[in-house]
Amino acid sequence: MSQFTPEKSAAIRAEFPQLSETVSGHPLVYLDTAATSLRPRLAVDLESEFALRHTAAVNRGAHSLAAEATEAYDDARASIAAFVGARPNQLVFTSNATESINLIALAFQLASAVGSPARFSLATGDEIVVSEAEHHANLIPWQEVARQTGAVIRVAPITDGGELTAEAVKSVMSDRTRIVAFSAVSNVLGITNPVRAISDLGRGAGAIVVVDACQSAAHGHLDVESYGADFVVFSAHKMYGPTGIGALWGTTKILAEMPVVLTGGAMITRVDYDSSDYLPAPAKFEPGTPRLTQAIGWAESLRYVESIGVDAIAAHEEALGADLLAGVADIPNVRILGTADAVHRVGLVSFAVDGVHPHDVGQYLDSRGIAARVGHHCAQPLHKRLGVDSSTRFSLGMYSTSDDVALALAALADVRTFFGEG
Amino acid sequence: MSQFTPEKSAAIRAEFPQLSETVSGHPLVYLDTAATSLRPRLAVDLESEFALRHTAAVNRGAHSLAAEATEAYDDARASIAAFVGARPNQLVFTSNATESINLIALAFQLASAVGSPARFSLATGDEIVVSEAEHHANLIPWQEVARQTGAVIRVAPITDGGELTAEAVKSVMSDRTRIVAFSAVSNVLGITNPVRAISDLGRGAGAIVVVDACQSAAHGHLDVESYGADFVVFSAHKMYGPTGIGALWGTTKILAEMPVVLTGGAMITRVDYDSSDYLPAPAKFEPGTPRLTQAIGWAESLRYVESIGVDAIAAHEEALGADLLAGVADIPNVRILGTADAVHRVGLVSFAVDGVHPHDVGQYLDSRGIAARVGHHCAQPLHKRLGVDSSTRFSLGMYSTSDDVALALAALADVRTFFGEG
Amino acid sequence: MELDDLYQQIILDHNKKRAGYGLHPGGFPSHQYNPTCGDELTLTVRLSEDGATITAFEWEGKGCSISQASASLMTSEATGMSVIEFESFANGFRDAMRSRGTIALSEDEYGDLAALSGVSKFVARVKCAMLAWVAAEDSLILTRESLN
Amino acid sequence: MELDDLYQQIILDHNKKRAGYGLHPGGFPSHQYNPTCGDELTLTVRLSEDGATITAFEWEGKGCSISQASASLMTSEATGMSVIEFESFANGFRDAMRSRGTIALSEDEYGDLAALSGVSKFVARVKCAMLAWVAAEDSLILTRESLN
Ligand SMILES: Cc1ncc(COP(=O)(O)O)c(C=O)c1O
Ligand SMILES: Cc1ncc(COP(=O)(O)O)c(C=O)c1O
Repeated sequence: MSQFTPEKSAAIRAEFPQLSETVSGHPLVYLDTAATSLRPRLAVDLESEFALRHTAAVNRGAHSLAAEATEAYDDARASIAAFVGARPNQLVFTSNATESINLIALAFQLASAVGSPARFSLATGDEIVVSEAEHHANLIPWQEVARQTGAVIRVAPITDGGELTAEAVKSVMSDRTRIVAFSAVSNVLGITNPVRAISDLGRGAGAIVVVDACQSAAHGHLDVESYGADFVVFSAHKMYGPTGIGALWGTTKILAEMPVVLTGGAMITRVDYDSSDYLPAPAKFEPGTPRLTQAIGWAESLRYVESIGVDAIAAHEEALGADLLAGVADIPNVRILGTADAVHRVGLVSFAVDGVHPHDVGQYLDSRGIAARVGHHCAQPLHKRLGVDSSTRFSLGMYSTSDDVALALAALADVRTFFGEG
Repeated sequence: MSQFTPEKSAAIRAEFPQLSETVSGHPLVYLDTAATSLRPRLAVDLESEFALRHTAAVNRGAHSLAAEATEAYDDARASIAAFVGARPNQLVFTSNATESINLIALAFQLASAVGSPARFSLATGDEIVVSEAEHHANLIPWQEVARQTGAVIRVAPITDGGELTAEAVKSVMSDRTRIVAFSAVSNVLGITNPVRAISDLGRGAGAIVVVDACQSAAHGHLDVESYGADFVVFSAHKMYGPTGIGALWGTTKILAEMPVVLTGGAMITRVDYDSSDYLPAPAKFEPGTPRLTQAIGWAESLRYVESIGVDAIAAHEEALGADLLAGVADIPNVRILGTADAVHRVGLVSFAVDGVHPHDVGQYLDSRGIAARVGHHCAQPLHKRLGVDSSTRFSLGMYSTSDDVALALAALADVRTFFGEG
Repeated sequence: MELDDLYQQIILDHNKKRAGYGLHPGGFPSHQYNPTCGDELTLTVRLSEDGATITAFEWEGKGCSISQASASLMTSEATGMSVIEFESFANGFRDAMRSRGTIALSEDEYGDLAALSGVSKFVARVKCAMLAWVAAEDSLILTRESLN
Repeated sequence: MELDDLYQQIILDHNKKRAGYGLHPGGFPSHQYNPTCGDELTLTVRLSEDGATITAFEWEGKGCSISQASASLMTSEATGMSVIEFESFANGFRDAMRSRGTIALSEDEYGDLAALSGVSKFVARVKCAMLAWVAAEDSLILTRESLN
């Protein structure tokens, strides 16, 4: 059940113009927030306004416009950092969570090639632990690290119900474990993993711990420190912010130890033809002209989220998610991926419809105005592990309503009949 | 002299709302386009409209919104590619030109670590040629390559007038030359380098040639093929487009040979826990959620540029640039960096004012509403080469006018008096 | 765009019927893969002894109704064609699929395959419809290469 | 923001006068660098034999009028202070510089340095004004470390 009053929901929805679009002649029911969230008008407007009236080069030059842009950019970083419980200097802007993970992986590759710094140098036989439930973004970069360095990927098993336990992670760890990378919430299963316990295990063993927080950010209170990890990554476009920007959070210590990956202007102190000196984090990881308007837009989106209340949104999505889950579970011949009984879930459910391919399911839903995600959701190995090639996914956002859920369930109940399976 | 009629200029300027802002109580005279260009309203509006009404995950899922977003994204790539004379599959989106260069540099670093592919593997003593006039973005990444691989940076000298000749490049080449990286136009000197001749030299010697086209793109007709290079890089925000997006152009052949650098979702065909197969370029280099609205906004900015006419803009900026150059040259005790006599220049001039530090020059200009860039412009070694630490720069865009030039020159003429040097 | 444009009854039927389903050893199978959804399809074209005529399509794979029906309908309609006929048949099919709703397949020429005309309006589904055809063209190339 | 707030005559004068300019061997020089503009400044604080009092500031460097005047004015106003006095003097100066125009330096306490108050409204220039002060604090630390 919605935790927002109808008036509250209406006010929130009014802030997201896309919700008044129609699809196939029906009002849009947007159930694909886990892929990318819709954008609140005030944040998009602020971003445009900035682009149209305050464009200037950041961190350069003395003219007032440039000074103002620099201030606005720094303020945006500070407020995004505050939203996730971080200090501004711990927050490195990237293009998306994928790039954030790649920066870490590349740091390992670059360091391993020269054997320094030691913390980021891997040797043949060193081990990288990931889970069976990872998004390709948190798997393939590690494969590349392994391929180059001779390190080995060790895959922590999930239960048949899709749960990842600290014990399972422990079962694949050894004294060669150097990296432990896993998601706070899988984008297919929606189950909240015991992040702190796994981080403690990893760091306790001296490994560098990387948490993919793409699906936990902006759907509940995110306090990066509380994850107990070395690195946490997330993307703006899944947090009501713009495309083209994401973040790499790291502890002050690990960011200081981490070698530079991308280099160029704005991250240096002194440059000669032969060599250069670099600024400390975050500048050290952000060469070139920054993602100025994107940072401004993202910060404003989060300000809007805060104005509604992170906890209120989490409660809303959780309650609605429970209805969605129960409703899908009730439809005959539909199989939910991952247990429906997990203690903590976000508002997200993936499922397989007997006898109907997800593409066809998605197309049918689309004809009724429902935007769902179909495919392998960038998690091919997880799908294989669960015995399917692909699935259909519903996911909720702050603007989702009981009506959305009801319409989606009603349409889903009709899918098999339409395809002559019913 | 302006090549645009007053009406034409007024119409162009009306499209750039920032030009009606005031700075220090004066109407803004924006002479910092070489750092970042102002944004035309119609492109910013289209980008917002897209964000507010057509947000969806690209390349994923069957729902209509996603299909439409994918189409719009592909169309944007096609039109940006067409603008620079490229095929869409040759155009890889990045965060900015700096990242574009880093992708190439990292490909060398990754390949060198494992010795394959051969074309991207460097050995101790291999040589990387850059020019004395490079932006940090086209210097530091190569220093990192050298540091890791044992390759050596060889710096092609410029003349005291700032000109780079093919002979100078040749003078530092050897049979160990593997990379030749240089800018089409230096962001400090504004002089157009003999790109084709240098590329031919580099490729003739079997080197991979990288052209930094940041300052030649959108200020004249850019036909990447005609550069004769392997790679060409540029940034949207210097082409009236948004921050957060840039491009790496490569020949079909080199992009096929180049190893992946960043990995993750959306660039794969098959993924197992141990290894993955990748799509061909450009997808191979673009993991994760793409810069969707930025691509849309950039394409629209370039459509606007085309509606005015690339050649007309180039003629306008060149004529106005000549006036600017002559005017600056006429002011006593002001020294222009780089010869004023170069045959081809873009509308850009950097200079030193005797006895007055560039920060003070910039501050004074700012007090008269003139936004100029001061500092080392991310080219410390070049400044050292020219015997100064930093400079002040005026640079023009399509919206610049004879009035802008006159106001800037008048203010500049008063600088020394204000600081008691006159 | 109406859903019935896409899912005509003939398509839903062929999704179940799957003419040509089942691979036999030998020949030159082509394996095709759609990275977006993980669908795959393997198909072998069988030729007459003189190499001029298609005597059978054999295929296996999993995928959505469009990809399955397209393979099945191709089998029904194109078996017995000469290789040359098939090539232009496949080109015409591809042109229609890529036409964004502007070219319909004529029933005279394409028979029941005409039911797939609607796919071209659903850009995201064109790849599904093409999967079997790409495999067939590839299998033909592999076969021909083996003759050289 | 008026330009005269920033460039008071005292500042323009001290930019030329540069009290304390010239480094001598010995002591514990601190070198500071502003990456945005490439400006640099090296400064040595000289202490009385008991280490309690600042007897001189010596510095060299190149930079804008604000950075030069700030070094010169600091030299003029703070020479002779006790180390403890200087520390709180420097803190007060920093607070004013970072105040975005909300804290003015009192002429009573800061003398001619009060002319730098206007800098705080020009955020991009605060670093320039602080360059010499950061160097002085650093030189003091280096000096003290050498005593341990
Ligand atoms: C010549 C040149 N190269 C590279 C760059 C770097 O561009 P960006 O900061 O957009 O990566 C710039 C602009 O700053 C430039 O002018
Ligand atoms: C769990 C998870 N990790 C990583 C990603 C990658 O995010 P992005 O595409 O923004 O880099 C996603 C989203 O696609 C995700 O859901």
